[in-house]
Amino acid sequence: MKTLFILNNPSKLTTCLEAMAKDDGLLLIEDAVILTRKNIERKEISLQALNEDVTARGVNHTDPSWQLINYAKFVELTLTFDKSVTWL
Amino acid sequence: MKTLFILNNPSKLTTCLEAMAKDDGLLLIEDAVILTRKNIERKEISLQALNEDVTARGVNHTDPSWQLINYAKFVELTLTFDKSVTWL
Amino acid sequence: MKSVCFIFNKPPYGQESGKELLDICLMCSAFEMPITVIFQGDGVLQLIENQQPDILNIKNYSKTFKALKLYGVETVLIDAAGLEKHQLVTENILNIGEIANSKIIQNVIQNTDFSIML
Amino acid sequence: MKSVCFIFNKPPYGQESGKELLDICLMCSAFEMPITVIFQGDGVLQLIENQQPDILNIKNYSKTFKALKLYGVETVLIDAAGLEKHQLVTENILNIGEIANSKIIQNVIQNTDFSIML
Amino acid sequence: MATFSLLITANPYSNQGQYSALKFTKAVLEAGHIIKRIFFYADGVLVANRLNCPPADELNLTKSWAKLAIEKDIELTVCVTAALKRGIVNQAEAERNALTSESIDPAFELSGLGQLTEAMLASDRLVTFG
Amino acid sequence: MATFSLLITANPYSNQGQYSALKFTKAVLEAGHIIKRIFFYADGVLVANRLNCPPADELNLTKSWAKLAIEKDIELTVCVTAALKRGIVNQAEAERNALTSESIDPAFELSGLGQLTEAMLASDRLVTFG
Repeated sequence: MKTLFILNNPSKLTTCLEAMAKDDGLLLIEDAVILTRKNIERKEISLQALNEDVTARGVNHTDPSWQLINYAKFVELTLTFDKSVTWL
Repeated sequence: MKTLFILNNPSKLTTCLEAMAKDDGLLLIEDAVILTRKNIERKEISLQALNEDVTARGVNHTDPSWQLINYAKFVELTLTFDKSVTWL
Repeated sequence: MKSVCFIFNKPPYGQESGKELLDICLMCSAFEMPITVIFQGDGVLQLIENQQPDILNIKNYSKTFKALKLYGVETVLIDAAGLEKHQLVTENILNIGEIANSKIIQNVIQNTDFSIML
Repeated sequence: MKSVCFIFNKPPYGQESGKELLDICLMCSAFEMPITVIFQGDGVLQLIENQQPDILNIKNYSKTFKALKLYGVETVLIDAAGLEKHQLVTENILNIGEIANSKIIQNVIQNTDFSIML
Repeated sequence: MATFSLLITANPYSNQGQYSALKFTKAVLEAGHIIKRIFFYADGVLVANRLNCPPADELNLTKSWAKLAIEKDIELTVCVTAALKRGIVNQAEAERNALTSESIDPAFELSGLGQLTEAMLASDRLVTFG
Repeated sequence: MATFSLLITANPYSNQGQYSALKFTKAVLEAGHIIKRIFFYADGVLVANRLNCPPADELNLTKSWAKLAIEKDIELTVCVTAALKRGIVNQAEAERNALTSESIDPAFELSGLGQLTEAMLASDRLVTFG
């Protein structure tokens, strides 16, 4: 079963990536949107970030190579994947 | 003026060390006592850890090369140094 | 019945989350859900043998981990990398599970219906 | 009069601590203490120009940083390493202080009577 | 159409998690899905304190949840053990513990941790906000 | 002999900081030093809620602070802005905000953030527990 990992704390990125298998997805929300693509070495992982959190912080300048999504898409993602785990 | 840095969160070690000057001291309390000497590269910094927090967690096995102190010594240290900053 | 895994990834006592997660785990066991418990990263420190949080006036809940089998928890995995990071060997920790590498842990997370961490 | 420095080291909005630290800073300025403000590490993100936390229903307090001079705060230091880490250049951030390396920041922390961070 | 439950542990005063959870809940309902239960645990229970008075220019999370719950008929369940420790009590708990007054907002209900497990078993998805 | 003040921002329900601060305060007094003021701010103010009912086998931090304050005549000052937001109110604030009841433990006193600055200026050391 594919898992959607939801990350809100940038300092937990490393242990989160360790727990992720090949087909899993990573969604960055809240403070985790300050991460940049170069922080994430595993290129095979699908990556998204919550648009509202990016805009609120004005961190769009880093031109993240992951996809920006809204809350409607966030809900959809939790159903596209078989389950979610919020990595705290 | 020499500063005593008090650290309670192991994930903040790196930024704490960046802020420390040569004569400053580092006191590990609470969860920060799980750090080991090899985490701390700057050998010139004086290092202490709060004995009660080490014993509570049973992490004495790592034989830390820093000095273990009690609360009476903790109070003394805040006076030996010119001031303290709790690095949160 | 839906299965659930609990991931402990924080050291004890600095935060309350270990105890709070354990309480959810025990409740799910009362509902007879198939349960896996994982100690990952700094979470392996939850299992150190001679904890004495009473000197901090904090309750020692680590004893409850020993009772996980009695509560019907079949699988307990302990992260090998976490042990190594903290210079721990099996003699230092509660003998309640199997040492596992990250591939095995990933596999368990992928194969349960719910995963909870706090 | 005793001097104090305030160290902002967390990004805004995920936690309330930036706003809470700013409130202490303004209070110390009302007492006319000599104040230095430091934005270190992830704290430089507090200064990004076009923040819009209102879309999260959270108040935008970053505007108050622009008023620090008016409150009598003479020195504002912005960590060069923090800017680099987040791929920020001076055009991306509020023009309220000087870029400083870690030696300068260490020096300021050492030379104030109190240092506060939250 | 899917059934969701939420586990909210985020501190309403210090973290963004409750704001995110509110937006997520609204998006779930707008997409036509069902919310089985919202379970508040750990510091998340603090939002149920009816004495909370945020400044006028900040969102009142307690009232926001209450409004949503009433309009959309959603169960807001608060873990009684976590709540009691944090001074969030209803009339019965106040009397049992010899406290001077209740403090829970009437839109929230105190109950046991079993309500979380029960919600998991009755839902397609559990999403945590911490 | 030195004069100390403490700034406590640690969440009493979820972090160890308040336990550490209690032990530190006792050690300061045992060494013959003076505590000018203990200032509770941010989530630290939550400890002043007199409705807090921790389980019988856990330390009651609210009562521990209250006991120490009474025995040693220590000022426990709670930031009013941080407290109001978190549902910690005295009789005057409860009336001003149309709340049903007060909730602050009588050993703690609500006051402004200026009390922290004033304490810093009157102390040799400020030690933060977060």
